[in-house]
Amino acid sequence: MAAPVINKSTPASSVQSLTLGKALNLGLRTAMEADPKVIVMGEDVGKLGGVFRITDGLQKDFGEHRVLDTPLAESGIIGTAVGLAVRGFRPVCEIQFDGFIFPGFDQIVSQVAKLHMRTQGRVKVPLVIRVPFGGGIGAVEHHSESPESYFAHTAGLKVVACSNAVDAYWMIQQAIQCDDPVLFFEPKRYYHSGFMKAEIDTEATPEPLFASRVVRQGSTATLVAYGPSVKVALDAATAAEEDGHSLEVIDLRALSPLDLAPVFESVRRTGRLVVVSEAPSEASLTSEIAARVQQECFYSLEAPVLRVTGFDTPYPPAKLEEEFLPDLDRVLDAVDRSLAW
Amino acid sequence: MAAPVINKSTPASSVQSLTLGKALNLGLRTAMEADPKVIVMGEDVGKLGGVFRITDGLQKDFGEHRVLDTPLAESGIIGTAVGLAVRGFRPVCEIQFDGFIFPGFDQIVSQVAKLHMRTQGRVKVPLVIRVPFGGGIGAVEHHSESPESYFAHTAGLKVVACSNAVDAYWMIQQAIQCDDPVLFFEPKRYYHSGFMKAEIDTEATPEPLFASRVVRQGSTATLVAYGPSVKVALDAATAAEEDGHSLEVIDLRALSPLDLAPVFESVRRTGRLVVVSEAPSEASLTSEIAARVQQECFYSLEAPVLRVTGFDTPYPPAKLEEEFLPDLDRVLDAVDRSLAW
Amino acid sequence: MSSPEQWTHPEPREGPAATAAAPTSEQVIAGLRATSEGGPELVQLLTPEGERVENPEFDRYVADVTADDLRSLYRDMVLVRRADREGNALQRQGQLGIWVPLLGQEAAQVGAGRALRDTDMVFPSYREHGVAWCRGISPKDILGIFRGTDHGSWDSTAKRFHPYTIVIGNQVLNAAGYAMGQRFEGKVGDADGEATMVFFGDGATSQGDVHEGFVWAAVYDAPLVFFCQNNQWAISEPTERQSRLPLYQRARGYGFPGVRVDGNDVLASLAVSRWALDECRHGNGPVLIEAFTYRMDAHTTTDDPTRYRHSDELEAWKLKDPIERVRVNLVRHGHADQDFFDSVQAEADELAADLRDFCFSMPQPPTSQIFDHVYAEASPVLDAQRDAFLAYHADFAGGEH
Amino acid sequence: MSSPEQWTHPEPREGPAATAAAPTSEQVIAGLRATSEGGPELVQLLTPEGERVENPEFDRYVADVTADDLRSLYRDMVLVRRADREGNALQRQGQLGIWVPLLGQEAAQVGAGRALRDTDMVFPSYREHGVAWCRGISPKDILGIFRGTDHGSWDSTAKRFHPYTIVIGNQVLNAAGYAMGQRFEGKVGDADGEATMVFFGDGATSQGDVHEGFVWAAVYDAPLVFFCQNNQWAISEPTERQSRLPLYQRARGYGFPGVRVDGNDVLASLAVSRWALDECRHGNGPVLIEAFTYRMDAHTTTDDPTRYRHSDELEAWKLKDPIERVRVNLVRHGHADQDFFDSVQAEADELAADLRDFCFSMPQPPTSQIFDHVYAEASPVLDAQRDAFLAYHADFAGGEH
Ligand SMILES: Cc1ncc(C[n+]2csc(CCOP(=O)(O)OP(=O)(O)O)c2C)c(N)n1
Ligand SMILES: Cc1ncc(C[n+]2csc(CCOP(=O)(O)OP(=O)(O)O)c2C)c(N)n1
Ligand SMILES: [Mg+2]
Ligand SMILES: [Mg+2]
Repeated sequence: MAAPVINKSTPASSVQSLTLGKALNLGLRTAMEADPKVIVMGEDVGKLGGVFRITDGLQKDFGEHRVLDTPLAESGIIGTAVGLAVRGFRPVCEIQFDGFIFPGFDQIVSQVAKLHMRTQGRVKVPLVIRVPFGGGIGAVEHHSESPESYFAHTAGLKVVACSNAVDAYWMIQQAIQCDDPVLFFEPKRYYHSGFMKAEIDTEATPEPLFASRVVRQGSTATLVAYGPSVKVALDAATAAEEDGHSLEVIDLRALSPLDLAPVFESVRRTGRLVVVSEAPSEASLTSEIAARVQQECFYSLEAPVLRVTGFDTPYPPAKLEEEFLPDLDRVLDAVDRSLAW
Repeated sequence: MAAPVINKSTPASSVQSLTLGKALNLGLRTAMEADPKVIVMGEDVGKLGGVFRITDGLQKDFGEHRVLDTPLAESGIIGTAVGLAVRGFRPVCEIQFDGFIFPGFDQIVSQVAKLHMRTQGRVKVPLVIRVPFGGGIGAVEHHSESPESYFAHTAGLKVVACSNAVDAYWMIQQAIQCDDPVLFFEPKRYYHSGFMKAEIDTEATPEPLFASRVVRQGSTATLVAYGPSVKVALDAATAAEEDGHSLEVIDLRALSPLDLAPVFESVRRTGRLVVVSEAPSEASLTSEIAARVQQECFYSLEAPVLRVTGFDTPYPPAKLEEEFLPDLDRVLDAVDRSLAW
Repeated sequence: MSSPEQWTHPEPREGPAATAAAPTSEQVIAGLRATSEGGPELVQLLTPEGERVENPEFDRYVADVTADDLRSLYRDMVLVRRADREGNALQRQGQLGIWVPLLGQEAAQVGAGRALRDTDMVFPSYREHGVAWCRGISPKDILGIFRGTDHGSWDSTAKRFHPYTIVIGNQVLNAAGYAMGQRFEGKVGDADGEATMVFFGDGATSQGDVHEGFVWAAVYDAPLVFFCQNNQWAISEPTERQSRLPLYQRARGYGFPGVRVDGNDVLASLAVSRWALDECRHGNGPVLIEAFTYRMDAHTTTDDPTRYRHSDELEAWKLKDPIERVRVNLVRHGHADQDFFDSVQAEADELAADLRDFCFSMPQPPTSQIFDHVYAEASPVLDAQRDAFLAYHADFAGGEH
Repeated sequence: MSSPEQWTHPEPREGPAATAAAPTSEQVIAGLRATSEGGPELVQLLTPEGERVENPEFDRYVADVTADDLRSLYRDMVLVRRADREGNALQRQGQLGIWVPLLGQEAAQVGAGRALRDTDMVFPSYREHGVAWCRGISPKDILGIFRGTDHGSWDSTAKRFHPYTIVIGNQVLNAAGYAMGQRFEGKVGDADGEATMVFFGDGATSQGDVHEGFVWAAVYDAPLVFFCQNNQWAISEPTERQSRLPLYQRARGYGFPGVRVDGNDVLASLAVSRWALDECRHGNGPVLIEAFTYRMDAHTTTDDPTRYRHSDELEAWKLKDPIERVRVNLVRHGHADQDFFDSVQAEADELAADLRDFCFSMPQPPTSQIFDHVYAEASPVLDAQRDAFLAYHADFAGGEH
């Protein structure tokens, strides 16, 4: 862990410069210290600290009954987490990679999402399912997927995605505190990126969990993104500045329920919207955003809502992922098309 | 089975009046007779003929090796069907109810959808997964769901839904002949409805499988629906006629790939579109349709694309399903709102 | 739960009604043997003729059972059956959308249910009306599931009886997690320990979730009793379609004990359940119990068993009726007279009448219930959806369209 | 396959490198015993010291193995290991995104692979480079997976070697289905029958799909050999986190045989695999084989085993090296001289050099490959997506933006 950075406005100890991965680790640690009912479970989360080291050191400090190296089966992880939640625990499940959440899909859709309603609110399911998601890491099949839309389509779940270290630190704690089940998507490719390192003031007051945020103001057109695509959108906005285009960038953060009020507000000003996501577009969150914006901003739109997404194909072999993934140029191309409409 | 109806233009024996359920049964039988590699598998599909009797009599006539009463596990059904397909069979899997497809979700997403691409086209996966779907049958939990959007969002799968007996008869055969895996959604509530009985000419030439169809022409506004919602849309169109509104109704039939050309064409004429589906709306097929139409018909739309769908809640207890499900009145209300925009 | 033609309002059939394929007589005999003989390892304390047989291993778990207790077990079974039959009748009369009968499984369920302590937790599947009864849950609280007004109205935390689970196998993992929690909280280790019991059917044993439940419980030494009611059928499929071996032997591969008990013998079910729970309390869990029983009725009210099983089988099992053998035993030992039986019957009829009245008076749930409790913490998107719909609905109900 | 910090291009660490937690000496001893002793039921034909031991049950399955054959088995193992090491090296040099080493598992895989006939079918997981080799698949055809150009380029139908499956357990059900098909086609029943073999790891045994594969294969009498390579570790988790019992005993609960073989003994692996396949050919399948072996290297090139296991364990297993014991045996019996060993080594080096050259010359796949073969029958929606993107791409490559 990096030495804490001294910051004038807050006591020295409350500010630390952390990567996204370390911020998650500290967030988990803080949540576990605050509430003995918080437990972490998943494959290799114990001694190894998870294949991404997000749970590094937690088993050593909290013991094997609070950090569980589980048998290798995702339905088992989620299904037992439901039972632990019913018992009063607040389990935080790690799914090793996005593509491995599917063996647990049934438990998520049939139990996690429905138990609160089934019991008319008598049973809460305060569990968090952490999913490292997205591409760009040069991996083999099933390790680079963006399955968030499946969960956004599932009533009874809440879904969030963090895009930076400060959010990662706060959002994981808020997700754990939330009395609803939360699918928590983490942009794995930025876990250990130095440029994502940020000053985190652990004594600050975080924004609400289920709120989107304008991360760059602009007036020519609006970009909406979440998770790893936020950086792409911000880079695009920086590049567009040279062409004299002022792009507003909104980080959704909450994927379900979507917090689109800031998007509507923005589109009413700019008249143009480009939505960016790595996931295939068909029947997805980006479709939902387009559908809602065209309805809410019908008279403000000067061009249709455009989408820059992964293609409707399985995630390709790693050597092709640069072309598969939305990048700055594809985003700018879409902005150009929007402006020329 | 009903006595064949004599029809002048075709030989007596080629036309039969069948319910949707019997049409599926005959379609399956015909496919099995035509190709010895076609096998039917699922829970209770043998002696019982399936809980809906769609496979009635098939085991008796084709034997236990072509109509398999499988162990009770959906991942097992789909996963072994994949192996059988690799071996050269064309399995037709029955999932007993929509809500029980999720234990098989992983095999569908990770194997069924990806094997053809993984092998660069060397291995085909010509399997059909039949799913009785939708509500309106007064059932308990998990028996009335509309999970089609999950599959439309999954690249590598094809997805269709039939809405009437004639289509049911042809589409099931075409799905079986298709060299891609097909999720085949059947509007279970109409299986045995007398008013869905139709004359089926078994010697006719069917339309292509992946094509939507204008099932009623109109000029005031366009309705798009699929599966059980087609009847709702048609009823709404009939009712609207009294108010002097001429509604065009399009039955999507193909849910992935979507065949939206007729929809675009229609919307360019009517300027208004209402999409109807029982599924929750968030990140769904109806979102996709709205997203694509607002893009393709940007200058033709006189009102935003509106959606009439199930709510973003778990399917409610049966006594509330009438209110949950899109009905004629909600569709007409949406048409009114569209017209008044 | 299957939903059959009835649900979909079929037109009257033009052709003749489907007739069950006629099995050969060898098939009948083979079938009868397969479904009716429990094998040498079957734990039985009360024969179908009501005779108490000794069992050196399990006798001690029912050594304290008095005549009073036996009468009480009898009473539970009679009441549970009566409520079940009433549920069936209410469905036939259109008051319920469907009913899932427990007929024939009273002893398995009451034996298990009565072995449980208040501090234990239960995860049922969807047929455990008898266990529910033993947890102090009124049949009224179950009715909403089948009438379509709710998904069960008991307080699952207070009663320590989880909601019914319909997706086959899911609850086994949920129960394993709960039992792990009991252990993590240090509630296991002596005779006062807590335990969890999870119910599932023979068909369920094929599901991956049940296997994973076995793996988890074994690896975490969870105080979990797997209670498998092998009622010989998973809808239309006999147990042979799920397994080569008797199901209690499945436990062998995981390293915990598996026992087959006569599921039509309430005393044996009680004894074996007490033993299994005791093992779990002491930290020696998990344990698998296979209760060898028979589904006397259809899978659900929408099922038609004549299509797939022969009536001889049913007749054979009638001779093993779970209630009858206790009645005979009570009579033989003079532990109950006609008055007792009459009074239980009267009580049962009263229960049924009460249930019936209750059913008829169940209100239509309010429309807003569609949106209630989807989330513990409000979702603005859903709230907006609700408000818009309720406004439309009120409007619509108010004026004409 | 784990994706570790390397994949995510971590910054150099500021702090000290992570050090493995130091286990107590009791832990070391217990760990060694657990991972290194196969138990009394272990089938072994060649001791770690290269001595041939008798086994009345399995000897006959290798009675025909000549010195020539043994040299050939040796050669396969050496070549397979050399290719594996080259894969590892290529990853270290940045030529591959990741490599999944088989080091230590050569005997298990070559023994199984050589027992197979051309007409048999194989479903691998992702570590079966040795089995692939025996199926006549060049290591070159595997390289694309790890370089990220494709998902394997062999013809899985012609070679009867299914694509690598990464989602743990999936392939077990796929294999069960395939084997059912062999049976349905009447290809089972005598010594000429067909069979299928499916590979998976110790960790995989916890997955629901593996259980369901056991259920299906048992119920349909599928000619399927479940070949579980217990290499003691599922990434960082020892087998104790998956099961209380040795894994071969899992078969007990399903009613088919399970055998534990010394996975570092190529002769035993060959014998037991032949026996199992023979059972399947004759219609007595399925059969479970647990090959007791050890993952000598990291889980993948991105894994760091020092974080979770002690080097003593590795040292103990080095003494059981699968190749060394065959070499000793050949030398002891005068079946091979230094020339032979030198020539195999030379061949191995040539194989590696060739693989290396091939790797360096692998072309960047064309962009259009993203869209190819998603469907067997064209999808107009995807075609439009492809055309638009390729046009944009060409445009972009052509001019400036
Ligand atoms: C995952 C899933 N698949 C299918 C069904 C439909 N279904 C309901 S009950 C049942 C048979 C269950 O048999 P068994 O486990 O023996 O329990 P029983 O009903 O006999 O008590 C089936 C197939 C379901 N509820 N869940
Ligand atoms: C469903 C699923 N979950 C998680 C993973 C990540 N993962 C890859 S290999 C592995 C461990 C596998 O262990 P084992 O089955 O013993 O096989 P081995 O790697 O030791 O050969 C894990 C957890 C995966 N590939 N698939
Ligand atoms: Mg049953
Ligand atoms: Mg392993």
